[in-house]
Amino acid sequence: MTTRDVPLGTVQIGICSGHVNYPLYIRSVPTQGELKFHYTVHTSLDVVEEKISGVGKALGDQRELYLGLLYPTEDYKVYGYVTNSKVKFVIVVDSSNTSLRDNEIRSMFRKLHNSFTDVMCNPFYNPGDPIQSKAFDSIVSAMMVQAC
Amino acid sequence: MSRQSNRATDSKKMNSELFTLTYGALVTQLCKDYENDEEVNKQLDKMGYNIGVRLIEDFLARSSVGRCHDFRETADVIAKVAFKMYLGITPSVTNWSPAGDEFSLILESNPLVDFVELPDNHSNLVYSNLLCGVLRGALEMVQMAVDVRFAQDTLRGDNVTEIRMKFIKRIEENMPAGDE
Amino acid sequence: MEWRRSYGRAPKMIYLEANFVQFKEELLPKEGNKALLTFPFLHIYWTDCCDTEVYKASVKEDMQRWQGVLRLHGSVDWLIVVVESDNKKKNKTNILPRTSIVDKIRNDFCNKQSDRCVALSDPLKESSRSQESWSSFLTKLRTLLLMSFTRNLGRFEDEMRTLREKRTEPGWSFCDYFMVQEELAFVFEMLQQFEDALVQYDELDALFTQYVLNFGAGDGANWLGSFCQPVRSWNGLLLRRPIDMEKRDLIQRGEASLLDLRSYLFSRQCTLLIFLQRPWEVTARALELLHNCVQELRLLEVSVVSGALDCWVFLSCLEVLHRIEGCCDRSQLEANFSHTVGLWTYATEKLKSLGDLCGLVSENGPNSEDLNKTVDLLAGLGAERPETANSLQSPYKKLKEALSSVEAFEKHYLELSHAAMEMYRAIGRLRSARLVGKSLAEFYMRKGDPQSAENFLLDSLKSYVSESWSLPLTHTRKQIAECQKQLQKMDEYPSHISDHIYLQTSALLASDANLSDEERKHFCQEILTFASQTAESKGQQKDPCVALSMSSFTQLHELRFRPASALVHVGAVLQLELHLCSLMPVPVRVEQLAASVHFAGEQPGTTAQKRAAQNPDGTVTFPAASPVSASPALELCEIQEHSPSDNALNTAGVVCKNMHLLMRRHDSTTSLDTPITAPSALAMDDGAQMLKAHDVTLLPGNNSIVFTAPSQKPGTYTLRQLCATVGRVQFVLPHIYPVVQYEVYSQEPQLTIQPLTENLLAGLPQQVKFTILTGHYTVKKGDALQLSNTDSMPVLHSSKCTARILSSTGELVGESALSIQSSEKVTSISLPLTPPYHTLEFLLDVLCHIPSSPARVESEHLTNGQISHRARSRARFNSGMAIIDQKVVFSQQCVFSVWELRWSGVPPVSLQCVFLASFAPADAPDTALKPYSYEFAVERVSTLYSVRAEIRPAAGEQHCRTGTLCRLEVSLTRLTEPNDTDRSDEEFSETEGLRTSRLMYEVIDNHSNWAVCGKSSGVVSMPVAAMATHKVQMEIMPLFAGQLPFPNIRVFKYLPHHASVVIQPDTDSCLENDSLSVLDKALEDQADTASLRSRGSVQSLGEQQPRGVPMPKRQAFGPGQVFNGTQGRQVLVLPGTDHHVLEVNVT
Amino acid sequence: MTVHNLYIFDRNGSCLHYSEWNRKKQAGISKDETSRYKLHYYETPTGIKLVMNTDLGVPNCRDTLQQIYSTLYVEYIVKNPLCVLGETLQSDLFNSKLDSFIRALPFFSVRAA
Repeated sequence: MTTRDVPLGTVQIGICSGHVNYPLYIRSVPTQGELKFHYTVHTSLDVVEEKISGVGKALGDQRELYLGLLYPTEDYKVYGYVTNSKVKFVIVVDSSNTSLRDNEIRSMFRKLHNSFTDVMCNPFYNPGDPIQSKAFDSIVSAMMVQAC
Repeated sequence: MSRQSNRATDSKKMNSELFTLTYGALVTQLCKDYENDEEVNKQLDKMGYNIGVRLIEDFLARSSVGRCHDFRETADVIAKVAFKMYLGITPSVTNWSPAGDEFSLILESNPLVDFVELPDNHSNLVYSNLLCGVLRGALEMVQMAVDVRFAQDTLRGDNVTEIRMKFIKRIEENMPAGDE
Repeated sequence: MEWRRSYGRAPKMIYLEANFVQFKEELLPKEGNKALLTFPFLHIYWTDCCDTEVYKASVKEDMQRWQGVLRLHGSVDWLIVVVESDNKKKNKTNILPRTSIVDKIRNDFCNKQSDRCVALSDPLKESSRSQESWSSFLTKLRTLLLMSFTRNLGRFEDEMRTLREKRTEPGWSFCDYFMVQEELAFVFEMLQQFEDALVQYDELDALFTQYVLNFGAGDGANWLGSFCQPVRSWNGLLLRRPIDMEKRDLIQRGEASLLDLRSYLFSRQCTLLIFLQRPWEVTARALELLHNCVQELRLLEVSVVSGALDCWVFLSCLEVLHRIEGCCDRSQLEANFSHTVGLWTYATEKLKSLGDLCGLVSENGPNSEDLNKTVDLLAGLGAERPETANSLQSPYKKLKEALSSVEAFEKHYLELSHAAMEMYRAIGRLRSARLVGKSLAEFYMRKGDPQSAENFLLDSLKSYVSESWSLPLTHTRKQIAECQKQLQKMDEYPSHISDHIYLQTSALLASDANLSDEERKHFCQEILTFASQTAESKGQQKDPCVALSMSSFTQLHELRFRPASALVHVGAVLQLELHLCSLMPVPVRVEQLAASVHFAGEQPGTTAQKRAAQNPDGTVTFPAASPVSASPALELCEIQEHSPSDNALNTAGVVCKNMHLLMRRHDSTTSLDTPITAPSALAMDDGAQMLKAHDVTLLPGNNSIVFTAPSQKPGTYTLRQLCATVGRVQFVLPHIYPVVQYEVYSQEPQLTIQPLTENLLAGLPQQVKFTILTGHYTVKKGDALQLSNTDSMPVLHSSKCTARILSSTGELVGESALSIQSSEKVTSISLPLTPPYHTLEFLLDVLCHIPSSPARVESEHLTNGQISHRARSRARFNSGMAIIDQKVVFSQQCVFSVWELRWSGVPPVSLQCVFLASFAPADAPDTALKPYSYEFAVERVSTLYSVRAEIRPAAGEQHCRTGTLCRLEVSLTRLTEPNDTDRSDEEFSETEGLRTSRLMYEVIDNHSNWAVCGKSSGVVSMPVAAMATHKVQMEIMPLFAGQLPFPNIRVFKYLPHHASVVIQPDTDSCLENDSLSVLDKALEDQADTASLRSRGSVQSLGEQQPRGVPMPKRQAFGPGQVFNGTQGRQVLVLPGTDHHVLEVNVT
Repeated sequence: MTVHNLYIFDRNGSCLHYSEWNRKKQAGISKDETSRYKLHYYETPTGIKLVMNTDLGVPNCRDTLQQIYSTLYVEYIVKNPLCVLGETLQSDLFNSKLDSFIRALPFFSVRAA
């Protein structure tokens, strides 16, 4: 279901590598808001790190990769997910987009994680580089389209 | 005997990811060491050859397959027995040349290339060239000189992977080294 | 009292307050009563009647009436209390009637529920009875009360649920329902069940939200209409009252706006949460609420005055914060910044946008329409609420003040943003802090205060650089450029610095792929215009040049040496080609591109490690500048200094090749933005050597520039820096890394002489090759090569002799004839003109002969002495002894002397010889001659036997086949009549009067092409007569197809253990095998004949051997004594029909 | 019944392995046996040749040889990267395995019992 006056595809996905937080992959549709979105994702890393450390203290090793809603802003909802290798996934959803509940986001992250793993398995991809894989691209865009 | 050998094949299970990754690491390392793709292809073929000459023994030991009477039989054995045994796939044998000395193996899936995406700067790399080497080496051990090459490759955007094999000649029993 | 409820809800301690009212019928609850409190729950009938008659007469029916009324109102909660007083009991002695009263009532009214009737004895009397009657009464009272309460509550909840079920029906109104459920909440609150109360509100909240969402999805409920009315007042949340009655009334009347409802709901939730001591949940919920409201208003398309929401949010944020601060102390707050900071920033943002709206941020204050807006907004705030009226820090006052004037606004805004930043810093959310800082910077820029802005920008830039977030990076940098331009205008710094900074930034931007072409061109132009304007126009004397880091201008991709070796001799041309990739969007004309070269004198040892960086094909590829330029690993290399005289090691040490580079890293940490003090850096590097190229135009993308490197002085040249000059701007690559070096060497002329054959033979003329490396020397006209002759090796004058002149790379330059004059002392060869570093080679004929000089006696004697030691040789002593006396021996020269031996008698089997020479180094002839001796033996060789063999296929076959038996026929032939000299080493035995010598033959096949079946060896006795032949036959089987070589056939002398023992040649094979087995073993562990021979020879002195088991021995023939005709022969074998098992029958 | 010796030849006919059993006296053929014996021969398509000499009592040994090839030669020689193919087999593991295999054969016995 798509809600009224939600511009199609205001889902945005960012992936940041391990401890250094380089952006490995950033994708946002539509592209006009891109800059703002970059800022948002970058800032959200703060919360991610906070949560990682926090979670680490709380639950020890049996960790939940999904960090849930990082922080709401007036027009975005920012969700986070971090792998055990400290690769951070961030999904930003237009807060007027009510079709995406926690579970949808969760499964989106899981899907992302899987295809990300495949990318890592590509022997020609050396970890740390920005992701250029076409396969990954297509998966992501498919995800975004059906998300909105 | 053959029963026992079959058990042997079944018992040997290996994680395909590990296998694929290992091969991937190998190829990429080669790419780093020799800049140009042609050289890498050559190396892969060479390695494959060395594997082939040993693998054939294992193959014969496990599958109680005897000498083939003609090239067609060879083709079938390769596709139905050998590939199944070692890669768990059975490519289809097609495109026989009228002379019957050349055919294609069509692999609908190639376990070597899971996850692999060729970067643009490796357009000439024949990623799975190892297979050619293996086939060449193995057949040479059973007195068949063949020419093996990849005609199509899904990695390069073709929709199937095709290995082309051409029979060159029958290798005579080598002269034993003369006295002194 | 404890409260147990149905549905297994946990028992809770609650506090229930009740008071007695006199029974009135109208107080009883009517039908459809919505209220849950304030109506009688339990009805009690008091009577003190103790007389049956009275009871029967009046009390009974009164009770009945009462009961009737109750039943009418469906109230089942009643109790009858019978008060007994003892004074009446006095006159009645029998206790029957009294008891009967209670009993009567019991079975009259409470037929099943006997507990509905209690007897209460006189409270005024102190007696145990009265005591416990009271207590029982009270407990009963309590339980009944509670029962009825529970019942009512249950009923209420059911009603509420049914009401909720109705919500889809048209008439349904949210507000009504709201009131109902809130009633429940109130009850819980009264019972101090705040959790449950909160749940009620949350349910309402969720319900409402759902409605709004559905509305958004298209299906709006009509009652929502009231909430869609335009927002008129936006005086934020109010959290100071337990219940905000005005708003409640609004809701009750169905006139509440969305904000009203939300605010009310939240204020209630807030109150409860604070009761529950969960303040941080309040803040979290607050933020959520605010965002949510904004969204909902959008969703419902409620018309709002622009800025009104901002006000509302701002006020609300502050209100919440105040409330929280109200209820917890400083330390708690600081510990929980992470919860509050969100609100702070939100407030800040809102205030900022308000400021923009009301034109309070622009340099020239608000204009009239801005002021109008402000007024409207303030109007919307309405009057300040009484609660906050007297507190001077109230949000209301803040907002009013902030909007009042530019200065006030600035003050408040800065206050807020700094507060937010501080908190972020405190909880380590640096990125967020920087983001706030950035918006602060934007604010400053708007205020025209670039200085304050710059720091914030640079700070955040740093983080983006370090984490390589390109887009924010670009954006921020653009802002920086902007503010630096302003700084440039106002001369804060000395202008060359500010210029420098600005240009650096714009260079970076010009090369930034994230920008559009126009922008890039613009920044590029900025640089070019600056470059073009002359120093004077800027009116500054000091260093007009501005040096920028080249990395932003061009990138050095590759450097190629020609020749690839990067090693040339002095004066030769060495070209090196730079591959530069220009990052500029437009072609840039560079007046001069210069590479500074560091020169170091000849240093053996360094040359080796230089090759490390350079590929064999003479190219050096430079790693593309990675986003995070980790400072390069220090590059150590070993330096060895050898003393020029003898090449001994003087000093060895480890040197850091790229120290200059590491050091620089230190002093300028952020090489990207801060000015590198490059102008001087370029000047240094003992600036003598420079590679220059003038007027190069760098097109966008790849360019290649060719330099010719200086090569005057021999030594190592290291490229250090690269500098492109565009007008007043210099782009400097402060250090070229990896290290690039080339070498220049010089070389002395050299002459080498080499015979063409590896040895010079005495006596015959041979050619010797002369090679001259001119080195740095140029062979001029008239230069000649002089050779001093030796009479042992004169240079023969050859008629024509041409020299070939080769260049250093080895291609033929020219040929020219040589003229050779030779006197008896010297030969002089006039050389053709040859440029330096060429080779000149020609051939000369020489003859080396051994001058005959009289044999000197003592030396001869000495030699004789030597020889006499060699016993058993029949050599004549002075047989052709030659004493050679060579004057000078060149290196690599061979001297040959030829002898001929003549035999006067029968030649010995082997003649031992010794060669003696005495020698001394040519430079010190007087020192005593050192002797040199070499022993060798001259062996006599004569063939005694020949061996032939044939392999015939099995009968009926005309070819041998694998796996089939074939017949091997071996024939041994004695060639010569043995003469007595051989007796020593050949055994003869007399059998039947003819002399035979016994031979042992053996067939083995090391290559195992053949399986030898059965007997593989045997002994034959050869008659001692020339051409005597012996044939042996055996069966062998080829294991392979093809041309198989014959198996090995060996022949040995066979020495029986005792000559006297007669052994028939044709004895059964057992004995032979028996004996042979030994030999076989010998064969297996030492296959080569040599060892066998030695073994044989040992045994040949059998006499010394202790008399143990008599053992036959075999002895190999000397080399050449047996001719084996089978060697190298092959026979064709066809592949057999493969049957795998075959039976072999050997006899 | 007994096994005399076993040869393994490679495709070029060079002998990779030779081992023998039940032979007191080493010679072309041991003396205390009758000189009649059986030669079993097995060749793989790759030209590996196994030759085993037994006495006449031993039945067809093709399977035995095939087994030696598949379970010993392939497993311990071919699959051992350190064993260079076409050279004499130095693998002690192989030798011991082979020995125990042969000794385990039903028709292997030290003396004609």
